Amino acid sequence: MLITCPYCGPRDVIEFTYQGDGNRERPEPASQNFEAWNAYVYDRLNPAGDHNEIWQHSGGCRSHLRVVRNTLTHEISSVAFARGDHGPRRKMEGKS
Amino acid sequence: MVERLSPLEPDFHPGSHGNFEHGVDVILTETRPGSIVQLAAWPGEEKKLIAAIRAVTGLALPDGAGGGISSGGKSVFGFAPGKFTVADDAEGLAEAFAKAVGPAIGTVTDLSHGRTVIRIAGPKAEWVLAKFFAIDFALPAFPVGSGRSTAHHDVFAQIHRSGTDQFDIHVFRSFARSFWKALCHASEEVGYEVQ
Amino acid sequence: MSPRRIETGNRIDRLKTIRFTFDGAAYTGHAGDTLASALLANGVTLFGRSFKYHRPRGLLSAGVEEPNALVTVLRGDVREPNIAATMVEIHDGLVAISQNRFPSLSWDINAVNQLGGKILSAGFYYKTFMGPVIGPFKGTRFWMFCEHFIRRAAGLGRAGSAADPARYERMNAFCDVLVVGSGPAGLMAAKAAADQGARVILAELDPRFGGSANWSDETIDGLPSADWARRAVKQLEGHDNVRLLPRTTVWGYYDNNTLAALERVSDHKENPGKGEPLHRYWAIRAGSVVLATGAFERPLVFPGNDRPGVMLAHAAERYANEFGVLPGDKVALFTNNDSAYRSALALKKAGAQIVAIADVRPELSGDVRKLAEETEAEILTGHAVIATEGGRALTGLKLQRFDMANGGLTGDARSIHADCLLMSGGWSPTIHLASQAGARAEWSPARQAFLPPQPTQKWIGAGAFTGSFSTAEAIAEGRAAGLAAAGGSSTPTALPSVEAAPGDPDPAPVFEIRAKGKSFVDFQHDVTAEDVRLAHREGFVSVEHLKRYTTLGMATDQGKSSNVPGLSIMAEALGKPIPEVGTTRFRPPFAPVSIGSLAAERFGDLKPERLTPMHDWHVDNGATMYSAGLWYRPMIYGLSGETIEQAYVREARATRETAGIVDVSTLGKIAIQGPDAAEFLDRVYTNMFSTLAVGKARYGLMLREDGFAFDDGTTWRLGEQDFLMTTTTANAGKVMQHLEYFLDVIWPELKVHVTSVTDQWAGAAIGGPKARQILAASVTGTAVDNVTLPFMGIVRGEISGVPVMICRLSFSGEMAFEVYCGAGYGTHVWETLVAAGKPFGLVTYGLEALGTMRIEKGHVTGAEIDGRTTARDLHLDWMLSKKKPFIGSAMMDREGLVSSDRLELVGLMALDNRPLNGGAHIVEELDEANPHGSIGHITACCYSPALGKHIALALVKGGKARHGTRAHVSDPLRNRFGPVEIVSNHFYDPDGSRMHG
Amino acid sequence: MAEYSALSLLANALKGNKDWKPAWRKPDPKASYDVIIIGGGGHGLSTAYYLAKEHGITNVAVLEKGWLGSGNVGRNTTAVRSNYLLPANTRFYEHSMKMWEGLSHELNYNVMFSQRGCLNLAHTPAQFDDYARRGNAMRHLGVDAELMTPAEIKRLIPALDISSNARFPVVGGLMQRRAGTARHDAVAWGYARGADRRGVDIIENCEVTGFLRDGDRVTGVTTSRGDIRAKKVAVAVAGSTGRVMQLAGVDTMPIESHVLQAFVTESLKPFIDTVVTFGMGHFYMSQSDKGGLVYGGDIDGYNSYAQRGNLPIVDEVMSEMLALFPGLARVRMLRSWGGVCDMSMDGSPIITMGPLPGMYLNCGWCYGGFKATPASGWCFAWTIAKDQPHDFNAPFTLDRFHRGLVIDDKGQGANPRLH
Repeated sequence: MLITCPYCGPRDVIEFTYQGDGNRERPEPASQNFEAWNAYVYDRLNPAGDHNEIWQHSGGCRSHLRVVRNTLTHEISSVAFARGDHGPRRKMEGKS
Repeated sequence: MVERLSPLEPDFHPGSHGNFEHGVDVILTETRPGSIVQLAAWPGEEKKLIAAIRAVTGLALPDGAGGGISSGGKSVFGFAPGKFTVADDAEGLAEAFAKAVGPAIGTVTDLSHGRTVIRIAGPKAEWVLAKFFAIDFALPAFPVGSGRSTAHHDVFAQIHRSGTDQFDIHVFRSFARSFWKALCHASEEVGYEVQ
Repeated sequence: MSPRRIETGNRIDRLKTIRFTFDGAAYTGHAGDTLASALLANGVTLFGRSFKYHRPRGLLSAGVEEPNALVTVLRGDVREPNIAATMVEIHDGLVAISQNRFPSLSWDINAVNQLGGKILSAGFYYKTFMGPVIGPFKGTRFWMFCEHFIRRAAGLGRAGSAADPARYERMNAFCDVLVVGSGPAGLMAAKAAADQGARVILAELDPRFGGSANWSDETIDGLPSADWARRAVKQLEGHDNVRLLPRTTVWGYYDNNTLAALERVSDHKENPGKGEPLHRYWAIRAGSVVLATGAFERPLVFPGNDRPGVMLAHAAERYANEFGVLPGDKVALFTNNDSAYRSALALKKAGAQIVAIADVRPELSGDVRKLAEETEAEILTGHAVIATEGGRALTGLKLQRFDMANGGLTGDARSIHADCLLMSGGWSPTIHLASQAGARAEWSPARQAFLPPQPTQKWIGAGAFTGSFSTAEAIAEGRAAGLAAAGGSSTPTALPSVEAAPGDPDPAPVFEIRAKGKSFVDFQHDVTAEDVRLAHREGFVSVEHLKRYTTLGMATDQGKSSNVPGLSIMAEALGKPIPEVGTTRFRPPFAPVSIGSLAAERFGDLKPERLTPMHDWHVDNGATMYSAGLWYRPMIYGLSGETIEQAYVREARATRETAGIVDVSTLGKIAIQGPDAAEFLDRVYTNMFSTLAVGKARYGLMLREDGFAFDDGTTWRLGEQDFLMTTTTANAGKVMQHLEYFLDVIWPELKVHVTSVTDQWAGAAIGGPKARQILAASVTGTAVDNVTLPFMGIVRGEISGVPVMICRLSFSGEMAFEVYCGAGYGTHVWETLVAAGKPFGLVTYGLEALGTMRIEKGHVTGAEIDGRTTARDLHLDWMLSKKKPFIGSAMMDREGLVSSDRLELVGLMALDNRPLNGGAHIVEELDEANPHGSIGHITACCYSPALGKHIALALVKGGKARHGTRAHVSDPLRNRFGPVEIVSNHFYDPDGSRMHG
Repeated sequence: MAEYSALSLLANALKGNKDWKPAWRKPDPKASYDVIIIGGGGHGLSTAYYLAKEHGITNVAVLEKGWLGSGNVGRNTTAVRSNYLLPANTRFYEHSMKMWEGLSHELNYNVMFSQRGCLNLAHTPAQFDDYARRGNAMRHLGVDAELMTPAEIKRLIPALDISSNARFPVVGGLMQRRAGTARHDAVAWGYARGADRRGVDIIENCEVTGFLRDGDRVTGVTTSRGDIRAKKVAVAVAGSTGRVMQLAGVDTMPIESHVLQAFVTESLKPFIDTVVTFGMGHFYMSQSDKGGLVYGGDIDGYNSYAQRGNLPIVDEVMSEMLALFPGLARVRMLRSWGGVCDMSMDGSPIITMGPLPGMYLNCGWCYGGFKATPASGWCFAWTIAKDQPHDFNAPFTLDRFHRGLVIDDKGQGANPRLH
């Protein structure tokens, strides 16, 4: 599998570290909404199809990337720097 | 001043090795620059950092990811967004940049001791490096002067193409001897000379 | 001349004679021979024994699909088992032996298995060997008793344990077009793509490019096809944008057009060149791929179809035309299609007598009948072979009238003498790679074959691979595919003309002749047509169940020849068409791949070694090195005659009495720089760092997001916006990624850069009552007294001309300093300190003494911060700031993390004055016979020279509440039981007066 | 005479093997059942078997999307062991181990459970202590474990490189003698046959496409073969848990699906007689009765339902294999395949009621599913039948993550890639 790093170009998956479900939004640091925290830490979207996920190009420029990849075909439809991106996230629900 | 010890020392054997009867196809050396500095700009400040690089080294960085240039014992190349590695045969680069790169532009990190630079040159340099790194070394894909960040398993490397058939590989000092031995081993097939 | 060697054979160099042995007997062959062709030329018919029944087997094929003729190649002690003789190129000194036979290939005792044929039917082992439910053979014992013998009877070749001295290598390659297969289609594709200027790789599994052109004896562009192929290869060699890879099997098609190939670089050489690998593993990233992999001929299923001498028709043609070997003098042909007639004619031309041609079809086309007549054979249409005769070689066969419509056999059986029977059941395109990178294969009722699926990756097919079996089609499709793959458009020049034997590509839909006797579907695994029908009766009807229940297609040839015949028999039993039974999806590898090639350069060198700047000094000065992750660190500096314990006790004692120095360069070091560095550290660490003064260090603790302890270390504030974080050696990489993740993904607004500077600094920790004096004697440019350098203070100075940074902090519990300098000066500074310490009695100490002193102090390391413990468990709750949130703060108070029965850190003292063991458990009541009731375990232990006792750190339920109570170590694994006292983890100098000075 | 035995084999052989009956029926689905089990893999089938056998609940359907056993029960490396660190896991897997020891007789089907032992190699003294901790934890729960010296290990596995100049020399090992391997497909077939004979309907090629609901309550499923109602719907689809739970409107779970590759070499004469694992990476290997070395390593490390792996793990696994067995360089990898694993957030499974009323959930097996097959089905059947967990599976709840009651044998936290 190749991931096209926006900085380094297409690179083998061996250079990357997977950081999981990219839809999760971390609660504010001081948030006391424990359900939201729990959802953030433990609950993952795990779709069969396009998946919005975070990868780090750890064996290259070390940037974190937001990748949309199909979990059935491994086809990658988009890659962007995760930094400063306000792409699709899932607000962690929960009563405070 | 005390001389710096090379991490390759006990395994650095000048001379021809491997299958060299019909000539050596690569030459391996350690370039031992006096300074290696990492520069990193804050988002939006990259242009100012590039200007500072020009001011300090006289090197004009070309545009684009991984762009780089070398001249007169100095070299610079981008290895990550807003980040550059600068090397100089002379010492004191970190101090010079500390003055030129203010906190509003970015940061300066001295890696003069932390990285070891191994040079591989010769007609089979691409062939030997392709044994280690899953990147395209062909000239159109990796032009002279440019840099690449990559890794061979646990060994992280920044590779600077300093000539058509010449590459400078920056590796972590602690891994340098192991990588050097592997590079020598892989070069045996084509015949190599250590200089 | 060998008995079966003939004048033809364009691959053979008769001027070069090669000597080799098989099963100890000496043979000769010629350059260009495979082991199969050379032995066949020498009159050898028996090559191997089958897996289950140990039936004698000869050559079925001439290529990679060979199921029968498997051998072991020996190079000294190194064994290479299960290699198809058809793929071994002979060289002088080659030593090959047969396998899966005892005592010899011709007299194999296990051939007795053939007598149990009906009992040893498919899946019989699931129904028996279970043994009694009571008595000495109850449970799994009886099965394991039987298994012992079954395992010894099963298996093919024997692997060795001698390390392979050969070299294996990996090569990363990039190209615009990868062409797999170099028959006429592949050659045309490579040429067309190269002419467009594309970077092309052409991979061919055989030593010679050309594929079927090498043996088809057709005419292309007015040249004999083999010559045409030579010419095409020469043209390709002239392109510098083409890489030709002979002996290269493309075996895997992975995501994003990454293909894996195995090049057998020097298998065929007696002595590889210096530095030359045996195998080279190519990882190829291709823009697009042309699959021109051809097709495999299929056997027919009839009784005795496995007799040595029964061979695929095209294989015999190859042996004659390519290798100059006649597989028999009196040859018969049994076919369901036209292609085999050309093979019969080739053998006729090579000098064989074609005694009979049996075709299941009632009629032949005029063209084919003409071909048949040229062979001068008796032509028996509407006939089938119903038996073969002979032992270790074919002597004859039996024929009967056959009705294709209902499979019925009528009339009297007829015997024919023959020493070679060619069979052809049609052709299956080699769609394996396409199946790895495509949807489900599509069944063609006309071709009676699975055709390539719709691609899911960027590939284009050409030639027989697509079901276009004629050379003319292959040439046209090959060129079109090469052009398309290179992104070019069609060129108007004429295609090379082809003169070939006529024939209809569609076979008759007949795969099995049902007559009395064992009819083999999977030759190697001895799966018979009857086994397939048994699977049907027992309900194992889906293709995967069929495969798994009968082991059909699971042998080393992976069903290359047996897949379609097996499916057709199941389809008939089910009364369904073949595509409704399904096809198995092919998985990598296409053909077996040496494990050495996959490990490649890491064979014998799994991981790089990470060395500290002072590594050579340690080794030169008697250190025993310890492998810690990738690092090497001194364990002890033993004196002659010392045990490990004596050495570390001496080192630790001397450190506490005078001074000791230890290499701490392996600690992770991360530069944290930028205007928000302090804020960032406040969020990362549980305690406060923004309040830390410049020139001071602080001990910090990090949690994971889930609230468990993660890592600890000191962080030094070198400037307002400049921190140096240290991490544990083991977690350096993880902590770095943790920081980068938060900066990049969670808090991109923070202006902070993190850089690994572990390798920039050499570090030495010098501690003990005399440490300050030694330092004072070495350092210039700064004082090191208590005022200039208080506890957790940092100063800069020089040691013998080298700039150093000194932080006064202590892991040993003594007055101690960490001295950092540029790594290139590490040995110099170390030697200076060691020399300066000599008059004071300074010792160098290793990890063992370091560990001993930290246990005495009750400090935690990775043994306690094991990913399951909390700050509170480790009595580090004092570090949990209440003034600010930090990573993990929201999660650290959850029910499970604060429950009272958690394991907590304590100290243990052995009350029986005997050594304790790491990993021993703690119990309240000792029960040596039936250990139970664990309340915790020992994480680290040592003999404490400071206390004169065997002590340990432990994680124990209840923790502090048990201080002062007695318990027992219970270590049944090492039979160590005994009383201990549970105490505080701070054994030694608990108020820290020694380090504070 | 038992239906399957040496005698029956002989008797049938004399009759030309014409009288063997299908191992299980191929019924059409009924309109409703007491219990529907989604997933015709090892766990689903064993659940059905124990529902019928232990709890007398026989009006049960097992729905399988493809062919029976097409998931991980037929894709694993067949190791069976109970050498866990944490008590909840050890107790559960030891229960499973005891069931394995009688399974062939229980099912009258030879699952070829071979107690050839499982040896974890240690390469540093610290790692040896870690294994000692684990082994002692096992011993204190009545599970067999012993430490071995390098010399003993060399006697057991002569082909292993234990030389001190190996990059990671072997300093010892933890052995569980009762561990071993079993014939994976036979487990599925044996349970299927056993359940079928107790009246369970095993329905292949029946894909669940949705859940029938009455408010929150799950009342049945829609399938490619029509709607089927049930009092209780049990989900046992490890590897596809994300997909199936999404059909029930449960979008997030403490699970990621990852591909785990497995490999087999060509058949060899006996080479190793035990299961062995490498301590300085992730590698495990045993030898099948047919002679192939069966081995594997890490998951590929990213979400996937593709049942196809990628090259980096292939290379990694082979490198580690040769670090232990340098004599295998010229032996050849014959076949590789991928299975999709439910990687949970603490590396331990989930066997529980819920999360919706009328639903029961069995998932999160990570690498450990095959060896759990008997106990998983046994505990799940108990939970379904009695609407409360057995002691053995009481810790394996879905809410343990939020409550902080994680069972984290590897100590990696909520990082499924690393369990």
